[in-house]
Amino acid sequence: MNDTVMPRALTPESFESDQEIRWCPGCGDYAIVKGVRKALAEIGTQPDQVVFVSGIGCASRFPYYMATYGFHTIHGRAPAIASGVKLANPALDVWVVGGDGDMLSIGGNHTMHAIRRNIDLNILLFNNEIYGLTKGQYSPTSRVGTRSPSTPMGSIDYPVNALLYALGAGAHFIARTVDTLQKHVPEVLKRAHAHKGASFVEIIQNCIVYNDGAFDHFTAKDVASERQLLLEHGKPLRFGKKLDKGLRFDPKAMRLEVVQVGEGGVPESELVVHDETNLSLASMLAALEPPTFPIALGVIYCNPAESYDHAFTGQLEAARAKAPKADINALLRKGHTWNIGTPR
Amino acid sequence: MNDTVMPRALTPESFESDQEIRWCPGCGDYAIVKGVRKALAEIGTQPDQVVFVSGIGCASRFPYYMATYGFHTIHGRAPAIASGVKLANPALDVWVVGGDGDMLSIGGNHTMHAIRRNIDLNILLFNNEIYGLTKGQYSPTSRVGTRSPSTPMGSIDYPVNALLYALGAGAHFIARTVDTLQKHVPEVLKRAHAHKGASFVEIIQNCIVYNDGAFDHFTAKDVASERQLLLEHGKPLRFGKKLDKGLRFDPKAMRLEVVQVGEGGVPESELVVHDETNLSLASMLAALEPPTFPIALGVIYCNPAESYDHAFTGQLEAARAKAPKADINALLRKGHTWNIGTPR
Amino acid sequence: MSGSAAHQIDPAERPEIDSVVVRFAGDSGDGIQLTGSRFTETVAIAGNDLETFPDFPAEIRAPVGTTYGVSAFQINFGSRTIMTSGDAPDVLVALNPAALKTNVGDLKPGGLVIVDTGTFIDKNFEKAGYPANPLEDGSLSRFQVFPIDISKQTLEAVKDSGVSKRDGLRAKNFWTLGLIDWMYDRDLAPTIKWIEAKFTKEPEVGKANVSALKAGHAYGETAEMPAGVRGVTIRPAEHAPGLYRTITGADSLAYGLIAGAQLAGLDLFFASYPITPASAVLHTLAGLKGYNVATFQAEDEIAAAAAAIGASYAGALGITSSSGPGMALKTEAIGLAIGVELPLVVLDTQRAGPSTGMPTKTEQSDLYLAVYGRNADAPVVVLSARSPSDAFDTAIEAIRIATKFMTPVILLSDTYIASAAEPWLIPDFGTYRPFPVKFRTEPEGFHPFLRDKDTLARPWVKPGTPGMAHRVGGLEKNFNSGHISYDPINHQRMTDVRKAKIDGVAKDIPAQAVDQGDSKGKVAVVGWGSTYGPISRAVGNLRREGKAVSHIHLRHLWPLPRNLGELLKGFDQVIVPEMNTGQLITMLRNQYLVPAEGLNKVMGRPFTISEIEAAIRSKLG
Amino acid sequence: MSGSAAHQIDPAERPEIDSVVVRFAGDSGDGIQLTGSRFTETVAIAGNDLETFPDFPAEIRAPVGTTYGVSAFQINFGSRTIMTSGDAPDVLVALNPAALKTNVGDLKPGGLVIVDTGTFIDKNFEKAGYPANPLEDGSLSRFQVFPIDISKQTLEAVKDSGVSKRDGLRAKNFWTLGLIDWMYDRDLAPTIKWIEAKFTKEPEVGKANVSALKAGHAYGETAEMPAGVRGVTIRPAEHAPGLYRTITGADSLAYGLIAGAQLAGLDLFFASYPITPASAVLHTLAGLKGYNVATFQAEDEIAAAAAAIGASYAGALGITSSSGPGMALKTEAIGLAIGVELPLVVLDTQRAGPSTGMPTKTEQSDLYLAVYGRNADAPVVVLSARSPSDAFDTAIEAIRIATKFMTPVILLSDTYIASAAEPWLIPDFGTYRPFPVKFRTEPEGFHPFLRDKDTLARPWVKPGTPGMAHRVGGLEKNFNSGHISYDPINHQRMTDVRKAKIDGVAKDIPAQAVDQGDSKGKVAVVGWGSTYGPISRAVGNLRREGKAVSHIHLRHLWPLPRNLGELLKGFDQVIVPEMNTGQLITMLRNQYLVPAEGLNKVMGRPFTISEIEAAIRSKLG
Ligand SMILES: Cc1ncc(C[n+]2csc(CCOP(=O)(O)OP(=O)(O)O)c2C)c(N)n1
Ligand SMILES: Cc1ncc(C[n+]2csc(CCOP(=O)(O)OP(=O)(O)O)c2C)c(N)n1
Ligand code: SF4
Ligand code: SF4
Ligand SMILES: [Mg+2]
Ligand SMILES: [Mg+2]
Repeated sequence: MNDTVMPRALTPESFESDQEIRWCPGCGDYAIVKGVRKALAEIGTQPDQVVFVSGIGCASRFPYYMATYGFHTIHGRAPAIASGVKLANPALDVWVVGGDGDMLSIGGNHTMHAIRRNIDLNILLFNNEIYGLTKGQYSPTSRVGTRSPSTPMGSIDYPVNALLYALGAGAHFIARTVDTLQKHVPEVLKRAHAHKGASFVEIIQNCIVYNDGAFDHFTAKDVASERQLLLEHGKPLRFGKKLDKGLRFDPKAMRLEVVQVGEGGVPESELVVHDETNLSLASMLAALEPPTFPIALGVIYCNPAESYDHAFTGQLEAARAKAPKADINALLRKGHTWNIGTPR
Repeated sequence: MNDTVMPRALTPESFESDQEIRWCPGCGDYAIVKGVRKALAEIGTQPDQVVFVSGIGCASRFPYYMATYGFHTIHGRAPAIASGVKLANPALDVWVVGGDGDMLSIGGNHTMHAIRRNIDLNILLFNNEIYGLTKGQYSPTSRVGTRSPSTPMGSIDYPVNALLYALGAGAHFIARTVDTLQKHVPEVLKRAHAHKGASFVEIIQNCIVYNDGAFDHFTAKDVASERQLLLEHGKPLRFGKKLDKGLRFDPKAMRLEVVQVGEGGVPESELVVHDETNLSLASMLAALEPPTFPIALGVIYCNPAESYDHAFTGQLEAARAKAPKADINALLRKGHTWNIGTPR
Repeated sequence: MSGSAAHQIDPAERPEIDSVVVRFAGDSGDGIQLTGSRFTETVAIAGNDLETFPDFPAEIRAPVGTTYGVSAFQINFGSRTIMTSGDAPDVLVALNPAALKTNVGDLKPGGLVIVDTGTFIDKNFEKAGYPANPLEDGSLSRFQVFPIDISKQTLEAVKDSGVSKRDGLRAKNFWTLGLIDWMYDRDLAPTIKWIEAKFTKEPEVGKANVSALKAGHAYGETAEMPAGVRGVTIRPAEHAPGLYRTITGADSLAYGLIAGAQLAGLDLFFASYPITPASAVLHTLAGLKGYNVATFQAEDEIAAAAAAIGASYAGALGITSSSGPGMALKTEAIGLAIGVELPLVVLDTQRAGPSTGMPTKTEQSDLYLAVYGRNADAPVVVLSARSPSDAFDTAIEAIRIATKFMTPVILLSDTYIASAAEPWLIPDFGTYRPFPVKFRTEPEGFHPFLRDKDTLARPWVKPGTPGMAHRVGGLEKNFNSGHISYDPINHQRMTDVRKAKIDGVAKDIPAQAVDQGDSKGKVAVVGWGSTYGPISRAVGNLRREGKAVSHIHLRHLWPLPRNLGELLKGFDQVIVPEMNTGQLITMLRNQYLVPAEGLNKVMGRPFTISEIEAAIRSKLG
Repeated sequence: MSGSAAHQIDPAERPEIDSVVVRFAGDSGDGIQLTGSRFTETVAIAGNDLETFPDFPAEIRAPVGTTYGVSAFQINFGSRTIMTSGDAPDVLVALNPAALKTNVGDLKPGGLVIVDTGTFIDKNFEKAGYPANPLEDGSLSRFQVFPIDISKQTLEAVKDSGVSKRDGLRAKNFWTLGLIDWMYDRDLAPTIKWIEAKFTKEPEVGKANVSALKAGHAYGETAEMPAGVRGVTIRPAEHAPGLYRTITGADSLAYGLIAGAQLAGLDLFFASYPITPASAVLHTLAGLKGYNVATFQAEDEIAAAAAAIGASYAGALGITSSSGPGMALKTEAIGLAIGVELPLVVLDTQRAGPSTGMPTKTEQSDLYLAVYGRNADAPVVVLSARSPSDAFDTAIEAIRIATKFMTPVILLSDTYIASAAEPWLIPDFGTYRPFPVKFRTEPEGFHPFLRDKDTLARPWVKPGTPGMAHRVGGLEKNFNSGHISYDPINHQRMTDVRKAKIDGVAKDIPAQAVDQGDSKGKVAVVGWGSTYGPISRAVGNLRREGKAVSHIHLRHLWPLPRNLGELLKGFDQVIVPEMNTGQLITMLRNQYLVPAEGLNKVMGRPFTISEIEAAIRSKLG
């Protein structure tokens, strides 16, 4: 589809555009853009082969800051537009970026269907639990009781858990990371990219202006290791500064529980071992919430299946193989025709 | 909000409107309308206090056939319109009806948010896995490979599981039943009605014209009892003509498995006992698919929490209590004012 | 429309008539549409000109025997040029009482009604809402009634073919077709061939259908016909020589889009969400993936428009298609395509509204939405097709303009055009001039919003092209660099250039021609879209009487052709017939300050020729 | 606008001037909007007439010192009636180089620039894109420049209040305010009172702010001012006596909606999705739940419109509110409200487009969308507010019409009106005539679509009312029973009656008055919406010169006032200034065939008085 390009050695800077960044000083988005550039450099696709599609919101300004192709579209529709981009030009490496309002409020349906179809898009949700760009109204991920310009008495709707929503939509890949985890972000993104099909990544992002500190209870330095469960496939679910805590499954209650591991606690063998391909486990991990539980970070679910774009291209190729000339004259003359004066 | 009404003894006929039904002869919708009327008669709310809101589709013709208030709206928006109805007039008993296209394709987002907010609506999804009214295109619940006018080579997108989607959206009540189960339908609907908050019910419905027999593999008389798991809270998960099969949880694989129960099999005590309030179990049950597993019918999850409309009304009342007169003159004079000539 | 003579002539031989309008009507389960399309083919092969119009019930499959379950198919055919599917039928075939009830009102006075008396029983009278047997209460006295027990005749005919009684009875549409074939002296062979091909897997059913067909025909030849019922001859029309087929508007649009994409050298990406009556184009294209067509059934109309825009961004030709309510939903996305200046074709098969309205009925009331219906100053190009065959060329024109000017183009069709069929002299695609798109690949001096001097189009770059990576978006853009700009002067400049670009399309389209009549005169009748047929025939009739009437029919609705204002000033009166409450008319009035007058019909069905004729006549005084 | 004299007079005493335009500009973190609103209050209390306009940066909080992070606030105040926030500032306060750079171009020649030299350092020049110090390179020679190290002066002033240096520096907006207060002889007391109330919890900060304020004032009184910089006097304006407040358009709309709902006897249900600049109304109403207001932040604009329609169906007054892209999305839902004939108010705070456009900038380009932007024939009522205070009455009028005629009403506001503030003679609500809604409760003879003979409105029934259960929907309805109908004649009748109902609103609204001037003459300037201020002053200026110019300003945009056509015919020329490429003008041309001419500005900012004055002058020849 595209011309071949001279391979060049890629660095994060290779992905830096000439546009000045216009986020608020201290916004978590700065860290994310860094992480994405790093991931892309390590993935090694030339910037010319990459497209970033976004909706509207602070997060959605993202494409301007990448030296790739970029399309800043309309609020909530990025997954649908990106679907068109990928299906029309499957060789491209297509990334979708949006905020919690963009992808879960107005755009929730397109997010669901892109995931359900399993189109090979890397979907990055920057979740700051607030509407940044429109100055601080509560969002569908805001916690109950959030006071905002539109909810001065506190919000009353239950927040949606982005990852559970994605699983409910039939996701084959979900992961979670945090803006400030500068090593973790690129690792998770590389996994998302490697997954063929829709990869849905929630990136916890601090909005310093309208929701500062919303995630401090699990991101603050002093609590982070006690409240973050870093997942690794095939490894037991351990966390804590000294890795002295773990998650065990209580089959009676059908629930995960936090246990002390090692000395004075249970042996590691009693812990649940992370299995990225297990849907039930994925649901339970995605649902964990601090402070009772640690928050699950990393690849929670990865269970590949044929991607939509692959099947789509397959059908097109099969059909084209049958009509290799795409002959319009033949098309128009298919079915019953007659010659005036000489019926056949 | 409403005048009091003379109580009258209700029968299913009390809910029959004067409109002639215009579904195809043999359509599963006929059985559903009967079941709904029966349920309403047993619930005992006067028809004048009930509103049916629907979108567009065969299923959405439903309100015309009920002697209640009814609003046949636009495609996909019924949950949003019904939210307005309920919040503006919380005394009403509000039901939402739509097809799989209406509520999961174009309307997926509104379905999600009505569920997430937990507005006290009884949402009935008639799932025939096809677009009936527009003559047979595949829908988001159609199975992979569905040949339809828009997918002559077979559909390639993975279907969404309506109940898993609802759970992902944060549902507090999900249930499933089948058009032809004339006793089961009203029982499930009564439970849905009793639940304060959004109740989401999937009703499997046969479209005799465009998708006839789509559910035969678990609804046909000869296989039904082997392929249907009728749930009861607190009861072990047994099924089969002789109730000789059951579901056990394999904690190693973290999955449910089908086992033989009783003679030659495992004791009943090894089976999972249905707990409507357990989210992990609900996810697993909602996901079960024949023929490997039986389909789960009945109330899968019921875990009440304050409803949105309740909290909404609460805030309004609290605010009104503070400004009991709603005095416009006072409102306009709030804040800084000055008299011309006599600055105060 | 002189066909009312069909059954009023000397029974000795097959007299000749010019044209005739036949309507088949029956229960949705009676196979009426099939009968209609089979008869159409027979008529077409015999060389008549024709136009057909199927009228589906709104319900998928209403209870048997009810009025709202009635399906009908009308054909107007003849030896002269046929412009419409006919004002009023000369012949009505009613396969049950409900079909009679809902259709007989349209029949010409003195027209022929053929009824299947086998269905004229109490139960069906009740369902149809007849208090008594209408064949016996004198209510049909204005018509010529021909009662036949078609059900019984059919069962008799098929009794040896080994099918069940139920399946046998289903062949009654073919029995009816056989009778009508006899009346108009049509060859049975093509139908027999078709039946045999269709029922290879159920040969008994095929056999039963053939037997019924032959029996109907034989019945005409042998049975005693009531006075006035008899065979007639309709000679072939004077068609230009060449190869013909019948075509519906939906297929014509689909083929035109494919052809246009090929002329542009692009892959076609068609994204749509099902909606009546637009879905037909999706269905046709979905079956033609071999022609570099990708089809995508989106989750809703917004996503369909969005995916098409994404595809255009990616270097394919994005097309999206819908009807009324779905068009309304695409409004915001079309604004994005205008803002980022990408080609996009938006197909609107108009239906009767407002809101859900009458989804299966025709109207041309989305013109305002197409021309004016977006937030802010957001001009686009709007075209309309006038007939099924015209849709082919209009689709090509839409793609030409969209790609040349980097703009969305809205193409208006309607229920009538989409489902009507007419014979079509198949064009030689080799005679169409290609207009290949040149993607920009040269990084030197590239700015995404630097424009072509003539067309004011910006360059189109396919993502993946080395050295050309850039960003576009819906925020206002700097005139040159395309970077986000809030500069006041720049916004004025960009607003002006977006307008100038679309206005400039007028230089690239043909000057408006007069379809019939002089370019000056007493009355100009200005139409657009599917009113073409009835206006054309009405004006033709009046001109034959020597009236100074001209017919101007617009394909380009925005921008309007550059000479249109001058042209209209040459007439004393301008009449604008529209199937809406007056939309084009306000555009003509505001653009040219001409005191145009409207002729409006909003009944979900096309104008009749006589309605238009009468209106013009009254203006002529 | 004679205020340019403010700094060019004999320094001996405070000379008097008519009016002055002051613009405060600085970094978004500098508290400019706060300074502006404090100064506004001081000015208002002193009895001047005024109009203000805040100009926020598009970015939430851009990096300090950048041009796109500049926030500005302009106030025009005086002893005469103030119609706009001022064509060009007489005085510019620039708290950093970026603020100077982006604002100095608007300043009047000879205008005064006060700069905080404490920020005029290399780092900031670079950020602002200045190659060198603009205070030294002669580039400001056209202006009167007054450099003060405000930063240093402020730090000096607050040093005893016990705040950190950082917090102390933040008080520099109050220092500046103190200086300006001195210039215009304003009382510091109200500001001190406000500061003390605001900072009860941080008394040191409050103290620092007060100290800075006083220091700024003292600086004016004691320091040696450069030639031409001095205090002036602006007498109170001749206001009608009564109680005043300042009001922004957003608040005025919110209050008007509450008032209108109360006059209708309804609860108000306001459903919206956040969008700039519409959100302000949502925010105000969300804080007023005590006034029988429910607010609902929906998941998107479609859901917001849908929920409002549901609320109206349920017997409340449904209102939905948005701007450009969101309005586009509501298109289909508004069609439903038209189809089922329910009251609904749709508030559109217009912003600059197309697509996302320039969200924080003003424009009046959604008129087409409001009047024409729906599928099929779907007429609605369209109103517009001309100024912040006018929005109150317009909102009430919208509710009156919506409930009386059972129809959606679209109310157009814009960014300018929403955020501008002006003094408002607070009306006595007791003088407003209630228009209570009568819900139908009588089952006898009830049909949901049987209409009132006069208004053609259908009855409104609150679900829950005994004996009245019925069904409504978006499919076409029988004229009487409201049951689904596909009957052709019925569709015509329903289409006609929907149109007649909206056309009939014209009988219920006042005849169009001439705002200024005679009802016949050479030139009529016809405006709508926020162009009111500049048109009014421009026409006033010309009339004082004796020119035969009149100003006609429309509140009712659809249907148009019944006498408007006649009125316009009384003028030789009609000029239509609009902040779009020409929308109302095409409506006037098509309705009345008047050769109206447009005056169009699409820069995201209001017309200046002089632009309009010049345009009219050129027409007068
Ligand atoms: C159709 C439409 N509706 C609303 C808006 C206004 N809007 C812009 S961004 C936004 C939400 C921003 O929140 P989020 O998506 O969470 O992104 P963030 O700014 O927090 O990164 C909204 C409501 C819009 N631009 N378009
Ligand atoms: C905005 C809009 N888009 C599309 C349609 C056309 N449409 C009507 S019903 C329907 C889907 C019907 O399927 P489903 O919701 O599953 O209901 P069913 O008919 O199967 O009961 C569609 C696409 C419409 N009426 N409005
Ligand atoms: S408002 Fe919040 S999310 Fe937006 S740029 Fe500022 S800090 Fe970041
Ligand atoms: S098309 Fe299918 S779903 Fe619709 S009425 Fe007929 S049988 Fe029922
Ligand atoms: Mg956010
Ligand atoms: Mg369905």
